[in-house]
Amino acid sequence: MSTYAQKKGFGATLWDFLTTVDHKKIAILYLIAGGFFFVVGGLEAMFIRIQLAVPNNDFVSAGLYNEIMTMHGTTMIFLAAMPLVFAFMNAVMPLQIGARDVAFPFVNALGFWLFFFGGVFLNLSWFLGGAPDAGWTSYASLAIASKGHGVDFYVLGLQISGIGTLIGGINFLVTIINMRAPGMTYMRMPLFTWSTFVTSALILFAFPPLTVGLVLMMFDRLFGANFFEVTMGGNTVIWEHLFWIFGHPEVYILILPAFGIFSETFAIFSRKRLFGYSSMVFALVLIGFLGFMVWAHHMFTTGLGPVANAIFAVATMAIGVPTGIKIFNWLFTMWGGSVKFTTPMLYAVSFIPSFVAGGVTGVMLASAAADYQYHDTYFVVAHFHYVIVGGVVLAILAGTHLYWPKMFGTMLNETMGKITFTLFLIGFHLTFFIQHFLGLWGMPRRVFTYLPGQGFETANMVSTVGAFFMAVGVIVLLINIIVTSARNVRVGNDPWGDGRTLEWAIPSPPPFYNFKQLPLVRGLDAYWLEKMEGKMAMTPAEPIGDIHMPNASFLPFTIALGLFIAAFGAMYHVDHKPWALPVMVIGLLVTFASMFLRSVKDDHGFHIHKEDLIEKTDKGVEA
Amino acid sequence: MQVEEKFTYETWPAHSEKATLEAKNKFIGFWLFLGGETVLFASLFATYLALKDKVPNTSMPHAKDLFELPLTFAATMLLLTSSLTSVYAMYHMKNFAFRKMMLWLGLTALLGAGFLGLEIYEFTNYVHEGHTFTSSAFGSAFYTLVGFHGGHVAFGLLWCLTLMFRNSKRGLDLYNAPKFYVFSLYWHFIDVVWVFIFTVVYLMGMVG
Amino acid sequence: MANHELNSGNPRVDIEYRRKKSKEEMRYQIVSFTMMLFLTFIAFGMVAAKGFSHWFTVPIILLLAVVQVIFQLYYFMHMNQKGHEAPSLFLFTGLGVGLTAILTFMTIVWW
Amino acid sequence: MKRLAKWRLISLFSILALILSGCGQPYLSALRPAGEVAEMQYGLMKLSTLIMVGVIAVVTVIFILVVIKFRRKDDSEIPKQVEGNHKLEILWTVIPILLLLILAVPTVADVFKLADVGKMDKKGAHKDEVVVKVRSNLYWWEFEYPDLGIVTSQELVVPTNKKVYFSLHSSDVKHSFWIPAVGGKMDTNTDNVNKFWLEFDDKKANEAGNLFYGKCAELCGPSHALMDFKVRAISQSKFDSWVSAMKDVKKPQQATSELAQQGQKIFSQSCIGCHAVTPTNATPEKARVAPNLTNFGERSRVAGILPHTKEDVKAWIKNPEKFKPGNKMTGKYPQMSDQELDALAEYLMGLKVQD
Ligand code: HEA
Ligand code: HEA
Ligand code: HEC
Ligand code: CUA
Ligand SMILES: [Cu+2]
Repeated sequence: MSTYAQKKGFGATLWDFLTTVDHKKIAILYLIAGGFFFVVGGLEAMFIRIQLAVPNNDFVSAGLYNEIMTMHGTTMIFLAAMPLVFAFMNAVMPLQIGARDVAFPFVNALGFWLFFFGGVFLNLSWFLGGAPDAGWTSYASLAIASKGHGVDFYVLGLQISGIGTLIGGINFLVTIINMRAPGMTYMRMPLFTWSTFVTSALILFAFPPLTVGLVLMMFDRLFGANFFEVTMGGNTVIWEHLFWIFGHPEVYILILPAFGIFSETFAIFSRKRLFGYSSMVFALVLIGFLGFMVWAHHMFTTGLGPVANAIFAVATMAIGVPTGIKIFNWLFTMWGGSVKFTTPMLYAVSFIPSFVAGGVTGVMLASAAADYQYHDTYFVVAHFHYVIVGGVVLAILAGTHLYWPKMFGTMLNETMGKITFTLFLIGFHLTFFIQHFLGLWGMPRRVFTYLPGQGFETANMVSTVGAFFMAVGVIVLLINIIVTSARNVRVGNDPWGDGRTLEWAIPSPPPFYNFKQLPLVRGLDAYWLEKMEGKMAMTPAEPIGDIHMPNASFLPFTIALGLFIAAFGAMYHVDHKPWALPVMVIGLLVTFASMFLRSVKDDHGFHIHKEDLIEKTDKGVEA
Repeated sequence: MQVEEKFTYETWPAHSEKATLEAKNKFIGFWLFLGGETVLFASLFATYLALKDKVPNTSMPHAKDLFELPLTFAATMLLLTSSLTSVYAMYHMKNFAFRKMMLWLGLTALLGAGFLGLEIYEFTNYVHEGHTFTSSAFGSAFYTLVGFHGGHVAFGLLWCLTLMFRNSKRGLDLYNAPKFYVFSLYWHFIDVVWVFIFTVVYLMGMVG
Repeated sequence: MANHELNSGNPRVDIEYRRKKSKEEMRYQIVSFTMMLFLTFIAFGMVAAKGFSHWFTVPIILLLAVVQVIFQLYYFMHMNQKGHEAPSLFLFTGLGVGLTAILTFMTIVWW
Repeated sequence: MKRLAKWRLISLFSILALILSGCGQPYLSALRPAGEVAEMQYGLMKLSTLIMVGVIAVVTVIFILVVIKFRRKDDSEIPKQVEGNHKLEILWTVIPILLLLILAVPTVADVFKLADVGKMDKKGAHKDEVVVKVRSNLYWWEFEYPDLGIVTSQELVVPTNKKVYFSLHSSDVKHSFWIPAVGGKMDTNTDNVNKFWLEFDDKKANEAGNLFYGKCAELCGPSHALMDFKVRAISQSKFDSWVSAMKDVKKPQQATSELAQQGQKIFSQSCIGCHAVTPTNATPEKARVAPNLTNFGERSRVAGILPHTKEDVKAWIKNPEKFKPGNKMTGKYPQMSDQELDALAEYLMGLKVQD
């Protein structure tokens, strides 16, 4: 009987997650999906490192290597790092501003499912004739020449998941603009919320160029257009520009939320308000702004001419300044603080030297004339893994430990956390530090092998060994997650004891309506202020009243599913498969019918009645 | 304020498009979306400008040889007027004059359909002259830019009709007022894009 | 034109006032429509006339387009009203990003 | 005493060797610059590294201080909540700006210097400038000397101690032309012709055995990793004699030995359709679909990667796919018997223009 109950429970839970529009559950969905893709991308990285461990290795073939390398980059950036970052934004940002949900819960769910189906579509390429093999940048001449459907998977998969990201970004922006609790002015917003804001703005402006680029490539590959066909008047440099107009802001889309997570971590575990809050905000905005002026630094060797190269070189260097401001502000947040080295704090602390090392090589790359040497070598690979792994991944790991109790109501084990940390950090430096030298010694990137006798052997071996350390670290983390979930020791509102912002003022995990009464925010670090005055809870800004909540819906799932189906049709239509066009039409019909349904069927949501809220408190079900 | 509440001419709020939180969200969200659309169309314009007149051989038509002033002018007038009619629709929404609003919306849709018709006619003409989507990079860029705009018009038409159909019996309330308003924003934005298309693509194309 | 509702206690007065305001606004909008028509005529006229040089015509018609779009944005789309701070911030940022892209495509994609 | 001196010498040399090996191979490493361009770029690298090490040092010092000094000792302590400090903030805004200016000025200067190819387009006789047209193809390189009217493949031959101007173009997908020890790369686009220059230092060339390694630095397909080429940097006089020797080959050289003659026969049946054995550039680019083999016997590699031995030539012809996946030669000619392979190898290895 109990098994029956459990089974039913599972089905119900599944349905709950398939139809949820609750930002906290969507956050969990993002975390699971992003985590899954991170392991996939990580496995691909391990294959890369194994293949390159020794010269002339034949662990994988040349063509397969290119597919693995391409999918590693694409998966990590689009399907692992971004969704994981989105997970924390969804989980934390609405709580931090004292909102009951995001502005468009339905759109939030739709964003997730679009990302998810896009990612699944992209990865199905492995089983359907081969993955994309033109690099994550998919430069046009090679991508157009690439045989099979690999690049089509790339184009369509990214298009679908890109739309999801875009609407997710808009949603966050509106949430922050419109739904802040009483007293939560812009300059009282926690930095993670600020970074969500700037990141979302970057998404809003960076994804349309990618969309256009992907559309052009789709038209070329699937519908006979000639944008990149030189003999027909086309121009491949257009792709390079469109990709990087998106691509450079994209790297800041990744790093700014990381900055946000670390800003919270430093303040919490130093028990000190963030040093130079306003300049931190200013620096965020400035980085976001400059991020749109520098894209051509990825194209220094394309032959844009000295004037363009000089302008973009100098503009790129300028980004070092606001980033430096942030680094020093973090250091001085800890200065004079009371620093406790919990697992999240260990990640935050080690992030500083790691990221600075990656950042300054970025500035070296920005020196255009010298970049003629660095470009497309392992020096660049070293640079971006230093900023991405040393910045973004460390932040994701920090965030996972920091917000786990808030998301799931139980703590991850600290000892195991520290083991993961140690292994990962050692592995990370071991893997990527030496790659700077490989690049300078003349090893190009994206090579499936190298010949013996050029002096690359030892360094590559070292790098591979390091990668294994990282893998073991990640495995320990997975074990940690399983073990602690099984134990499931519940925690209270503020499990770290030093929470400063609103999310720590409510139960872990929060009730589905978040705040029974919207809190009154009286300054920066609102919860900390109350605690310092000896209060254990926020002062409410409103009397208890009915709470309006949105209804769950299955339509986000079907809208995304429709596009997923249509993409197959579009892709196989080039092979003159008779079923291709019908499939495409059916897919689009599913999407449009769902959208139509959504717009004609009124959805006013429901109300939680004030009596129920009061009753719950009395019974002590929720604090 | 309850969304389903029935209103009268007297009680109808001044800014019905922003009267509820949902409406405010929709309002801001849609404007942000338009910000993104601006970048989208700018990228398409940029591509078009880079590929303008890029044809594989000189015998193929260039912008100069293709475009015709009268047709473009007629299309422009239709779309411009439809912008005005949607302004009228919003004017009547403000005054809680539902029937009149529907009338003007219908007119807007009609003008939009006229525009689309002209565009399709124009495209078939070009195809006969050998300027097709696949004939050259210029062709691809032209049809993509103008076609994206046309696609927006078509989507707008569907949207408008769905709105009218869904709300025909219901009358105005705070649930659908923001929807109408946001549609009108969209429609104006389409016109904004068209202003640049007729200037940059057609007029500048004809000047050479 | 304010975001808040007037509250003089007498609903009829408010309504009267609002109607007047809307009428006024509608008048502005008709004026801007006329202006837009006029600008369009000039633009098409200049091209039809064929007499002007390329270097003269192009900047002028571009300018006309910009003015026309300002009419659309500020009158038809009400950006002149309050409550449009976020919209204009994001619209203009988008425009900035877009124009940079167009500028580069016209300069450094030259071959 | 003498022993000690010897030891000193040895340890000195071994340290030197260690440092140098930390700089990579002389024929390949960007850290062993062998020409004006690489020298300039190396200078920028050193300058920027210096600045960056400084930055890292400052951060590290503050970092260590913080981490050691401000550990939590007492769980009840509540530190003072500091808002910020304007003086400090100005300090760490202005100093980075200055540091970046120091880097930006030489960067911009060098960018313009490296882009100066004005001399290349000079009309009339190019007596002084060597101009090379580089054409990249899926996994092989072609080098044309337009002023000299000759074409060669896989191994670029250049005179030392003078500027060599390159114009770069690709005939299929994008590649990138890179000789790490001599200077940074430039892409070979499909859309346009890129131009830049390099200079090969005589002394450094000697140290590197007069043979620099070149690489394709843009992902171009499965065998991107194997799209290597070599650069023979020789003195002007040697270069001149190479040029005249090449120019002397007006029609295919006749094989001498019997085996080689046999090979030549097979070659002219199965291979000549793609491979030219005369160096003229009269044939249009489109028809030049395979490496020119005029001086194949004098190369240092087969297909850019294999050792230059008869065995390897045979192995290559027998199954090129095994060595360069996706190359454009596979399957374009009939299977060869071992005897035919012998003959072909004999013939090909005899294709020399100089003795
Ligand atoms: C999270 C991702 C991330 C981040 C944050 C950055 C940050 C930076 N990146 Fe990086 N970059 C990538 C991800 C990222 N990058 C990726 C993925 C690629 C490769 C793409 C591909 O080709 O596949 C790439 C490639 C790349 C290139 C192109 C290289 C090439 O292909 O030839 C360049 C060139 O300018 C560059 C520059 C920079 C700069 C200047 C910064 C700056 O923002 C760094 C600023 C930080 C600091 C400078 C450190 C802290 C500052 C101080 C302590 C103050 C004092 C400092 C100074 C005075 C210098 N990056
Ligand atoms: C978010 C971005 C991101 C992240 C996190 C990483 C992480 C890693 N990357 Fe990645 N990388 C890129 C983005 C990223 N990379 C991009 C954009 C490229 C360029 C692609 C291109 O050129 O187009 C690239 C390219 C790239 C290369 C160069 C390939 C080439 O040029 O040929 C290499 C080589 O060493 C590499 C290695 C690694 C390693 C070792 C990690 C490690 O940090 C990974 C650590 C994670 C794990 C090891 C998890 C594994 C987990 C397990 C193994 C658990 C086992 C599973 C179970 C028990 C169920 N990466
Ligand atoms: C399609 C035309 C084609 C035919 C026919 C062809 N080859 Fe090739 N050959 C190529 C190409 C292309 C390459 C360059 C391969 C690469 O490096 O990726 C090549 C490379 C070579 C090389 C190495 C060249 C170098 O400079 O190192 C040799 C040797 C060679 N071919 C010999 C032969 C012989 C012998 C035959 C006839 C039996 C032959 N080829 C037939 C296209 C062809
Ligand atoms: Cu050619 Cu890589
Ligand atoms: Cu960048």
